[in-house]
Amino acid sequence: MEDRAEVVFLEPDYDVTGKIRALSGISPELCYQCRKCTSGCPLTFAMDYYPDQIVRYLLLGLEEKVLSSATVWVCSACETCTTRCPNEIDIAGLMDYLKQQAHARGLVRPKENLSYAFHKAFLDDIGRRGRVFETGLLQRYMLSSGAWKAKLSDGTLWEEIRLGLALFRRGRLPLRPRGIRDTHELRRLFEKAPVSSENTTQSSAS
Amino acid sequence: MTETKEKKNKGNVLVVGGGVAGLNAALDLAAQGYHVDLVEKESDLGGTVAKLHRLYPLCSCCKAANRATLCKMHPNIRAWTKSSVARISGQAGAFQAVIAGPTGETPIEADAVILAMGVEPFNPQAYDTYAYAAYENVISSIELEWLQKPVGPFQGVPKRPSDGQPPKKVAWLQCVGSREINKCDAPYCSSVCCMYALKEAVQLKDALPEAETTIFFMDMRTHGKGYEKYFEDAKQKGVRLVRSRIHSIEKAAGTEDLVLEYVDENGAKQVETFDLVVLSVGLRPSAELEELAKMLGVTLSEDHYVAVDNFKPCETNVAGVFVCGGATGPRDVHQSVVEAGAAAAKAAAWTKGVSGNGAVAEFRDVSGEAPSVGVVLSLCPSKLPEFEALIDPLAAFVKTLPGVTFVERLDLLDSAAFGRLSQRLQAAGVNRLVYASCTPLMHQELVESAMKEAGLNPSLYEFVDLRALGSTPVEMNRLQDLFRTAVLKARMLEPLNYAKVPVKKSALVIGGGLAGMQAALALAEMDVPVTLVEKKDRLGGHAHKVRSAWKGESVQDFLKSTIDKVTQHPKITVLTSAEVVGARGFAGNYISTVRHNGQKKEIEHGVVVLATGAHSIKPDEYAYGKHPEIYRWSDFTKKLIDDPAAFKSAQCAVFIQCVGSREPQRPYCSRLCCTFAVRSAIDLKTLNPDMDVYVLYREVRTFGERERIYKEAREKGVFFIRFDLDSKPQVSIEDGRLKVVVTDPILGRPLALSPDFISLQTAIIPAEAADLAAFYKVSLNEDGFFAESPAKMRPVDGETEGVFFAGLALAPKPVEESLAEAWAVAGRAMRLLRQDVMLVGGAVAEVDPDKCAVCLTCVRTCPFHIPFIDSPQGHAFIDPGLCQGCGMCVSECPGKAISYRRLSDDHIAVMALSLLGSDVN
Amino acid sequence: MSTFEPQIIGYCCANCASSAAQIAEKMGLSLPENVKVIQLPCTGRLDSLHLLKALEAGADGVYVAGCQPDSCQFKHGVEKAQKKVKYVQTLLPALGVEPDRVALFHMMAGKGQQFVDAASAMVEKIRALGPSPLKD
Amino acid sequence: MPTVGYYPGCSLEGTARDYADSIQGVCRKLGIELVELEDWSCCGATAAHSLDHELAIALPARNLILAQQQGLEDLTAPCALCFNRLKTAEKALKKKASEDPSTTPEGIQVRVWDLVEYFSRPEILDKIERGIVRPLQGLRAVCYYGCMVNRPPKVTDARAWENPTDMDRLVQTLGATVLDWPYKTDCCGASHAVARPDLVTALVGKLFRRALDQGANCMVVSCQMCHANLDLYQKRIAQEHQLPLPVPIFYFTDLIGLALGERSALNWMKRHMVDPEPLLASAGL
Ligand SMILES: Cc1cc2nc3c(=O)[nH]c(=O)nc-3n(C[C@H](O)[C@H](O)[C@H](O)COP(=O)(O)OP(=O)(O)OC[C@H]3O[C@@H](n4cnc5c(N)ncnc54)[C@H](O)[C@@H]3O)c2cc1C
Ligand SMILES: Cc1cc2nc3c(=O)[nH]c(=O)nc-3n(C[C@H](O)[C@H](O)[C@H](O)COP(=O)(O)OP(=O)(O)OC[C@H]3O[C@@H](n4cnc5c(N)ncnc54)[C@H](O)[C@@H]3O)c2cc1C
Ligand code: SF4
Ligand code: SF4
Ligand code: SF4
Ligand code: SF4
Ligand code: SF4
Ligand code: SF4
Ligand code: SF4
Ligand code: SF4
Repeated sequence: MEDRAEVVFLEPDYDVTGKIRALSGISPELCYQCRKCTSGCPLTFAMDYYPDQIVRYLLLGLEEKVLSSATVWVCSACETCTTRCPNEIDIAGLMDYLKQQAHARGLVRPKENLSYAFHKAFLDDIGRRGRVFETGLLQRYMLSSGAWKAKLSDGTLWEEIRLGLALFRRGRLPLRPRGIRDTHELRRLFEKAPVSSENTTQSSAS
Repeated sequence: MTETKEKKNKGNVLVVGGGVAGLNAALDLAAQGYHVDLVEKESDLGGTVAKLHRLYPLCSCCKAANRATLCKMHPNIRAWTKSSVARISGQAGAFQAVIAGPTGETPIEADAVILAMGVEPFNPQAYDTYAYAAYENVISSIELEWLQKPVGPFQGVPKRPSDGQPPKKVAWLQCVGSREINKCDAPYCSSVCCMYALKEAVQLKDALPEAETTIFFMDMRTHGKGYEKYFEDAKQKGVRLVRSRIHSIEKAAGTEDLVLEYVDENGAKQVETFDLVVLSVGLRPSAELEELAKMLGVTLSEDHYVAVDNFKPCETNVAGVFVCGGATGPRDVHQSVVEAGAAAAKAAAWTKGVSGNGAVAEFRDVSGEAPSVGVVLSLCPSKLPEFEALIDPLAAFVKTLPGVTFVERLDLLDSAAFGRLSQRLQAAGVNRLVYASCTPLMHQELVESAMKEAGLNPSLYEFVDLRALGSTPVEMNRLQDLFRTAVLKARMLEPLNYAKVPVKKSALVIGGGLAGMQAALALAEMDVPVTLVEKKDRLGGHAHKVRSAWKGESVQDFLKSTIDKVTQHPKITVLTSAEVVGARGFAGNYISTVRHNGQKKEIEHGVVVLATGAHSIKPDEYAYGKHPEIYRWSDFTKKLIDDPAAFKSAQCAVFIQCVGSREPQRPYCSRLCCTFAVRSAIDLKTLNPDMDVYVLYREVRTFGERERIYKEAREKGVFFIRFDLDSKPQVSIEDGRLKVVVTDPILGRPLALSPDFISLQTAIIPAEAADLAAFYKVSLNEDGFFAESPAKMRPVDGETEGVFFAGLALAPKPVEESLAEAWAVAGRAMRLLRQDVMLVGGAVAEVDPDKCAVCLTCVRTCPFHIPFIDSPQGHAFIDPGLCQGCGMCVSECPGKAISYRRLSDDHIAVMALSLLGSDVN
Repeated sequence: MSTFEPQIIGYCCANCASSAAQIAEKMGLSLPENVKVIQLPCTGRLDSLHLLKALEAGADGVYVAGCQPDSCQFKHGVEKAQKKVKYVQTLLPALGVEPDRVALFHMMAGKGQQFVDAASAMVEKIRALGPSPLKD
Repeated sequence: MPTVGYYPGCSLEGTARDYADSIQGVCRKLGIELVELEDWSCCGATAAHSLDHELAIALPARNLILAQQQGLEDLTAPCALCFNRLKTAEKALKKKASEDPSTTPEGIQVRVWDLVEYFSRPEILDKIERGIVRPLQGLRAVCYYGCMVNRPPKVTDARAWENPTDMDRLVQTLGATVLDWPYKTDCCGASHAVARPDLVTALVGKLFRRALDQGANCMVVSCQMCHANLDLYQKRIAQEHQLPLPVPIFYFTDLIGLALGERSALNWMKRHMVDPEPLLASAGL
């Protein structure tokens, strides 16, 4: 972790919060540091910055810093913080926003970030047929992320294969995917929302 | 029952709501001779305060109960309980209302209406997060107050609901139902809950010294007079404070204990178990306010309280309809009582034409008569039924006592009882009264007025305290002793002298700031001639350096129009560059010496208003004075007033809070600097949205509805950074540029700012006023502000009658509160000024000049500095108009030169003998 | 000895102690029968003489009930009373009287129980001491 | 016979077929006709809202519009995340309609139901109660709702979002003993199931510990992701957290089926990783 005693000469960039508001409709600047979000977050044990610190950094315009943090990917989107924030700040939404930004700006790589790899594989899978085919998804994820190597070395791969077999025996791993009929429309949806360019986040689809 | 008090041909005011605000407004009006209809929806008067254990900062709940009784019995007040205003129409001077109560509907008329419908505690039931409905040991603060009450379920020692055991570890969660916009919450701060949580914690420790108490809070908002000290004392007493807003409550496995999880100030996650959790619930307006407001056409604020213009406190948008207390927004008792006074004064000013309480009854001269004692047994319905059995034998016994002419029982079932008493006294021709009751203090005023009406000197009265007596037959012995002694004492009573002094119906106001000017105008409006003395060469005081009230209203425009009104008012004489250099006299009769234009002149007046104001300190920290762009807030504001675009081009602004306030040498909060900084930050951001504005604070105290502008400031991008006393921001100057380094507690790292200018919110200190305090026999507190009367619930009264305070001279406060106090002062003063004659004397100390050895003991002893050595006569003198009758000097005087005829040493000795069974006839 | 019922005089102030009495009344509490109260405008009115006179008149014990030192309507009345109680306590041994027969209690306005407890404590103490030696 | 729209979600075609069977079986038994939304597509799940804001709305919105077109008034969603995403889209469409009436002039009228909420409708609850042939005595259950069904209440319209009670009431009606516990809506880390199992085991371990402390002998869920997290990795969790597992994990529909005497119920449950048989046997069920 970086040296926290270092004096940051503040050049706050209020454009950052402005942009967040414009893109996601979220107003992090309302935060008054009550720390409810952090106190109630179930995943702080695995975070490098707490949710309230993420908000604080964003207010200071230090977006780069949080874009590269582990926190945004550790966040499980459980919405506890969003539900409880007295200022109605959608903190989970901010985490999403940051993930989207990291993705759009190409700041994350599947091989370094398993969560990212999984989300990416998942989205690709939807793009294929409109529905997710879990059996195929898992395989592709393992391969694209290289997770199988790690799992091989720590022995969990076998555990997972055993699990897969068990599910299969219980009729829970179908071998053929199903899809939707209207793939044309599906393509349109995915094209309207280009996945990997900077302008992902033009005014919201809502 | 209430019908017996017919409204007389006086001004009529309808007061809706019988909490402290309504009670005080009603009593103030009644004392001025107005007729009041007081409507209360509950079965008893008292409102929220009646449900509380004690009150911060100094307890005064007993006085609230006292006021309820007074209202019920006051001849000018009709109290309608279990009632509501079913319909109301008309306009100022002619409102027609229909009161719906248990006996049906009654139409009434009113010249003015005061809304005092108060507050309701937020009900956390609907608020899933705090598991209030789910867990037994999660209770609301108002429930805790009840558990703490000595008359409550556990004789004042709280027990936890689940198992009836005294709690060992108690947590308070602040801001429940306040300062939230997410779910069934309020965007405002409820203003009272920080203080009451401290109070409850201290009280809990008092009852259960072993208990641990922890308050989880965001900003500790102890912004009132003496509150910061209360906060510090609470910490000293072991109340623990944790800055963290708790998100939810969880039950520990297998017990009814409760688990709280939070991040502490070092960022570490903590899990702690408590056995009782108290939700510091916020305030909500009365549920019926909206409907009544609609009937009257009264506008409500965004937060559903009555909307009030900051320059016209206590007025609604409808002429003749006034508002006070919790109906105006979240307020504590202090502020509610100030506003009650102000609303009463405004209603009175509106409803002119009440004639003075002219005649003072002549007392019959009883000196030649043999003592003839009437004994009245006044029994309230609350006495145990067994007590009844004692009454007849007791009455028979009392009849046999020497000197007793009649014995009568008075059942206080209705408020006309005291009227009957006076007739009875007159008819029986008695010349002494013994009055026995279990609420002697509350009845005293009423008994005395009944005696006056019967032409009897009220000092010829002795009471028997029936409180806390048993009701078994054995009790008879003690009762006999008590009554024998009281009759004996009554026979010994000599009528005390009451001098009748005509009241000088004029006022002196010292200090020509907004508070002083407003007080002068209010009094002048009620036809009282006023002399306004201002030390400086112009009126206006500090307001010349105030830009706006918190919502942004321009103070300069208001100031200008106020100065115009004051200088043009025919009843007001303004003396600028003038000073009061001496004063003598007492309430109703002062003669003050004013030096004006090098000449001294004497001014006679009935009351005096001290509104000498305050100013901000010059700090010796934060590089003040070392750079032209480091301002005190007043100078910063002045510059903006003179040139609204002065700071437009600045890139970065820094506000530093609590400069010199809340420090060991000045342990109070200056109350308005937080609001000021937030307001100014918004104004700067509006002026130039690109400016970076930082507020470095210790606690953001935007109490009440001011929380809205705190939110607005954040919305606009104002950046707030908290610091502690031991980690103050560092201000330095590098190459002519300002630099501020401060550690952000959330990120745990220092940040460097380079502002174009800095505004220091420096402590507000009072104008030097020791001489005035001495002239008018009042005192200053440790911080140099005037001390209000220790007789509680009199926030603008001096401890000496006839002296009043308003504005900054009492404590730091914003314009609207200063104005409200000025009006309250006018109302309180009118109680006195509407009388033609005052009775002076009675239960006071008197010096026997022959015995006085001029030892000065009394001068040193008197808590109010009343005795002085009258040099030409060479002995101590005690002004009967000023003496409060505590009797302290009497007992201290080594030469026994001071007597106290109401309760002389002989009286005491004889009473002791008689109470112990000796026959001393 | 077993039939000894002490006679006690209580001097109570008209402010805090009186408020406490009011609450005691509301709570339905009662003072022990052998306590009789004389109300003073403020305990500052108390003179050492009053304490002595009461003992002389046959009281077995005398006590004063005043305010908390910090919430006195007359600022320091109860402190003055405290001094007088201490002073009288120093005189009593010379008269052969136990100093404990004189005492002072601080009352809190809202505490009715306290008001009654103080009286009961006094009764118990005096009962243990027995009749006043000044009495016969 | 009540008819209700049904949005199964992808998992119910795959790893959560056991849940799909159980829902269908129970509905058949209760005479509820499930009308599967035709040509439904995936809600986008965490992946979409993590990576693509627009898609995260557009995918579920497509399904709502389909439902509207197919004339469905009510649409039930068993998967908590599907439910959440559909509700999010519903809110977004509403907002959009109010801002710009030209887009979806009539707005979306379809009401989206979480399955538990749907089964808690008085008439259905009543029907269940009357049909019970085998009260589930001997089961001491904690109900686990997970995070997505109730949070955030602004989106889900949940009345009780910290301490929901619908499932508790339902299971209690079936005759089981329902134990109160504070973790009903705590996160199990569903979105991390594949990529970060380390996080999941930490979160789930906490849930198990408390459930066991409370005296539970089984847990009841209403979402296949919760089920997977609780059911699949019990061995590993038992080791890591030193817990006396296994504990059977039921879908609430499993239990309804069981109590109503639906014969196929045992077959659905056999497909869970943790075999409920020993518990049921010991309870005489
Ligand atoms: C738990 C708690 C602790 C507190 N502790 C303190 C403290 O220690 N010190 C302090 O200064 N303040 C304290 N407060 C705040 C204090 O209670 C308020 O400041 C005060 O009660 C305001 O007085 P009020 O007369 O304006 O309103 P209230 O006391 O609320 O009285 C309003 C009255 O109007 C009546 N009413 C309402 N609507 C109608 C209607 N339509 N018709 C007729 N009558 C109506 C109500 O029944 C009530 O009697 C506390 C508040 C709470 C909740
Ligand atoms: C630094 C500062 C900033 C403030 N900012 C705001 C703000 O932003 N918003 C807001 O609402 N309120 C603000 N206030 C408060 C506001 O100014 C006051 O509430 C209001 O002006 C009323 O003041 P006053 O009349 O009580 O006292 P002052 O304005 O101080 O007037 C007292 C007057 O008495 C005179 N005087 C003093 N001693 C004597 C004497 N012995 N004889 C004769 N005359 C005497 C003084 O010369 C002065 O004219 C601020 C106050 C201060 C000190
Ligand atoms: S949504 Fe993310 S940040 Fe918020 S509480 Fe859940 S895990 Fe923590
Ligand atoms: S809960 Fe909201 S206001 Fe509180 S610290 Fe978190 S983001 Fe800020
Ligand atoms: S900050 Fe305001 S709302 Fe919160 S507890 Fe304190 S006084 Fe109440
Ligand atoms: S800045 Fe002023 S109002 Fe705010 S806490 Fe400090 S002294 Fe109080
Ligand atoms: S104490 Fe007594 S003797 Fe001393 S100055 Fe006062 S009156 Fe005179
Ligand atoms: S009786 Fe009290 S108030 Fe009066 S002069 Fe004496 S000490 Fe002062
Ligand atoms: S001064 Fe103290 S002791 Fe005396 S009456 Fe007042 S409060 Fe009681
Ligand atoms: S959330 Fe999961 S189960 Fe539901 S539709 Fe999407 S991918 Fe399928």
